[in-house]
Amino acid sequence: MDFIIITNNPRVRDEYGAKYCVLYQECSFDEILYAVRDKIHKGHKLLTHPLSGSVKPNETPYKSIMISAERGAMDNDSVILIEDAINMATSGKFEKYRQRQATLNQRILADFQMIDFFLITSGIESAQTGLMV
Amino acid sequence: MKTLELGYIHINDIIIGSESKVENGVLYVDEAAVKALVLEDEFLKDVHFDVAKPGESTRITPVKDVIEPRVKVEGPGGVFPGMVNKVEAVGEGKTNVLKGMAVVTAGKIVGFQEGVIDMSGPGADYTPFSKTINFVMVCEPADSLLATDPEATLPIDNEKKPEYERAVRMAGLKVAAYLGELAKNVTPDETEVFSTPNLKEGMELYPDLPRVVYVAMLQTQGLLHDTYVYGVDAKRTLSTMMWPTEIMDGAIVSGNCVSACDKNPTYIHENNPVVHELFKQHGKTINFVGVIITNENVYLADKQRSSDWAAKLCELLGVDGAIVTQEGFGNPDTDLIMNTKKIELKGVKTAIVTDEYAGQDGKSQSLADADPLADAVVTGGNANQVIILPKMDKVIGMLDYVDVIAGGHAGSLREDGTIEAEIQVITSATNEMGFNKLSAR
Amino acid sequence: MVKEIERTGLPVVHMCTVTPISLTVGANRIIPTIAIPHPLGNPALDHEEEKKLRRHLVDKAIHAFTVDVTEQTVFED
Amino acid sequence: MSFKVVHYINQFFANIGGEEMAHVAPELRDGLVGPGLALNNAWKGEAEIVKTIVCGDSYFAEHEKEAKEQILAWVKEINPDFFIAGPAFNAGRYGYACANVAIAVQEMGIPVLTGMYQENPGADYKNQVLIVATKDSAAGMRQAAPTMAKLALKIMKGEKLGASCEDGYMPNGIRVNFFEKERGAKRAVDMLIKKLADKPFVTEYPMPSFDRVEPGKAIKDMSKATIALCTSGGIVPKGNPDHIESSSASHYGEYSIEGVMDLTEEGWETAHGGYDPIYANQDADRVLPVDVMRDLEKEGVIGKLHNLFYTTVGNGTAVASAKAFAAEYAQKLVAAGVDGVIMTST
Repeated sequence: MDFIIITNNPRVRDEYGAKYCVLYQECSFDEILYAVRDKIHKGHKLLTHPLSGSVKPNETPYKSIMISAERGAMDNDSVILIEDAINMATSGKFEKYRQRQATLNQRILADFQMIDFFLITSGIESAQTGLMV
Repeated sequence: MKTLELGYIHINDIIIGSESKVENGVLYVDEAAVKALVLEDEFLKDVHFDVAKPGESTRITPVKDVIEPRVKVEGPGGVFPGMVNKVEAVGEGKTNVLKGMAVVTAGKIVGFQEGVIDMSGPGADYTPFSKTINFVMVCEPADSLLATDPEATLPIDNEKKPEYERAVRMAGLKVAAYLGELAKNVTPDETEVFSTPNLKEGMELYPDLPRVVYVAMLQTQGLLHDTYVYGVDAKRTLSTMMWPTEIMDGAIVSGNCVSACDKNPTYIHENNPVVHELFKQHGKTINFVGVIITNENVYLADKQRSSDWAAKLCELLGVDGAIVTQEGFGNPDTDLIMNTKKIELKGVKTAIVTDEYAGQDGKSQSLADADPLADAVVTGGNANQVIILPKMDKVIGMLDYVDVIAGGHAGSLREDGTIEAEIQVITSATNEMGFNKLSAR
Repeated sequence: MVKEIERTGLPVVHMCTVTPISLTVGANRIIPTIAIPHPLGNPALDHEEEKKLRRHLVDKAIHAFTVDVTEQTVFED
Repeated sequence: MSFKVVHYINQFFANIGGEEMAHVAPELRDGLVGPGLALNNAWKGEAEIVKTIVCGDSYFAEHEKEAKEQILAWVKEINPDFFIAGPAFNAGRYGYACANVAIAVQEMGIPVLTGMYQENPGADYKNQVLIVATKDSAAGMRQAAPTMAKLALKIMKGEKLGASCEDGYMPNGIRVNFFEKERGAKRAVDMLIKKLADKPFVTEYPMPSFDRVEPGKAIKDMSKATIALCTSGGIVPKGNPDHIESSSASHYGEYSIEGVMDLTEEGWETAHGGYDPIYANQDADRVLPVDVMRDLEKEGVIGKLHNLFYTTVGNGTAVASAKAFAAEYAQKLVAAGVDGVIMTST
């Protein structure tokens, strides 16, 4: 399955950037969800769950999401999943984390990058063994 | 017929000293011996042991896993198969259990590591592990795991955290198995027998009872979000079936360290409350057919496959009803709804267990996914509820990062030592296997 | 939102790209549309063609008003 | 000192009469009347009904504005610590009156409580005002009065509200934690056993509403019909004069298209943050088909295009906040004589 990773995680960019198609942008957690949503509207299919990981939205500033490289007719399931995720992430209940992000030190940031990195890695492993979705 | 007898040995006290034995309800632990066992692992440099008892002014944090010591007395295999014993199938014969106590692994794996167990005070009401006598072990990483860059702010090299997580996970299981072994020849205070007929026997024994299966969803998203079954990382498995008693012998162990309130520690797998409640009704109101385990991967095609398989197994077994439980927040909600919907569409009635993230004010939508077919839901409560945890006289582990644990927010560790946080920081507070009485409406 | 309007007794035709969402929000007369960023248009067409496409969709909506429905109905071509 | 309470009841419970006396206008009486006795007794002096307002159900239904004004004026003057209405059981208009009066009093900053049967139309307001669930007839007074009295006193004392099932109010969308008698696994097994036996069971978390509304009747003659346009695609006049937010909309827009034949790039745009706005900004007819509707109007296919349109933002599934707006502008559409609505979504 050919895929694109949309991420704001520098570790994913550094480790996978040369190997896979990685679209890195320096932005917020929410903005990654929006970027993925716009791609889905253009016909890309969502391949990993946008709320992967038990770390809450904006508790971690990092998010990597995998979408199909191929574009087809817009996938309704992908639209619904990304919209539900956006609703959840922007509902206000994780707002406290957003304010906290500025206070996170390098050590914590590196840990959040690592968690996100391993979550997307498990997605890559699945994508490489399953040819069709 | 698959039959397992659990022998409960009630533990009233734990004494750390120079000898290991279980005598008159007291567990004596030879500190040097347990330490040597833990330090067999090249990735661990040191370990500290402590005991926390119910009612004490003690806080344990950050908690990684909680494990109940058990030992096979009769029957094939050993506890935690594929992890500390051979992969041989377990779940029959006799198993002794050290009841009323738990092994708790604590220590920082990542900077935002979470999990609080208060042995007294308001927080104690929310965690089941305030009621057990806890043998706590805090593991220190070996020098080889430490960051070499003198500029680094990290105590552990980022690349080596997976090794450290594995080392701490294994240390907990090894110690639990070691302590369990001490009770191998002790006569239990109490015994309980669990028998599961095979499909044919069950149909013959209880022709008129509705047949019920338990679908246990396991957290399998990646590092710190993993679950192991007979030593296999469950994210690389298809949905499959088990005897309920295999779980009681530790066939499922937790490698999940994130989201303290709704992760399923190994202890809760061993004492899976749904399995126990189904056994109580087995042969009376229902015929408990067995357990389906399925995973919660991040890759959407995996979700589709796994939920298709869970529903297909229900169909193949021809069951009438299913209990579905999940583990975690967000991503697993999607698996939960997919499983429930697909199982219902096979004509099998479901009841499901979850928890909620409804915001501190309780007004937000609780789950990331929903479906009208999920019409029988049990909730473990709203994880966003705010709680004030008073200062404790003693802290086992470390407190410095309480600021950054989930649900805590900037300034959550106050100067007077109290913590203002959401109950999601408390180990197993909103457990999604229905271990607790906490609920919400 | 569709439901809140229809609750007053007014018939509502919902023109929506993601039909499953339309079904979820309880619309009773549903016309599937082109794409999320341009439900009633297609920027790839020239202006006249695009308006013709839009007219076709709105004609379907007008037709939907005249049909008595008893359950959620998706008006396909 | 005890808390001062004002009680609202209808003509029937004031012993004035049944349906034949439902026309009576609001009346203020000293002390308690009828069911107030049971409440007062339950409070054991900690709170007391100082005045009772009696109003006929038909009167309230037909003169809601005047009735409310009069009632609010009295309440303002009395300035009680608490306002309690009903219980209305299954009496539809009484329940409607109780809920609406209570909401109005609540807006004055006075805590309120009412009670009724769950299928009473007034129970539709359960998310706006605290409503105790009662039986469907006045025979349920014996249970209802102590539950209402207890909850009222709790609120008067400023105590924290328990979960709906603990305190007896209808679930109001606010999730409250509490400890059950049995653990979750047992509750799940018990629930499944009931479900398997086709016996009634109550879910602890009702899925967000998937309720359905009866389809509106077909329009016989489109050539005489007034059709209104509404959109969740956030189309607004250029410059977004009302500052409709791009997400989590806090208000809706109402704009005139009087004389507008086509939504041009110069005049209109989208305020929606939920999709790539470039196409809608180029030509807003792609979201709100004003140009085509005008053609249909000219050709006589439809009678008239309504001169106002309503716009909100928020993607298809974020219906919660948009719901209240839609309910509000739906009333305006009905009042304006609109016959049918086209809602477009992105």
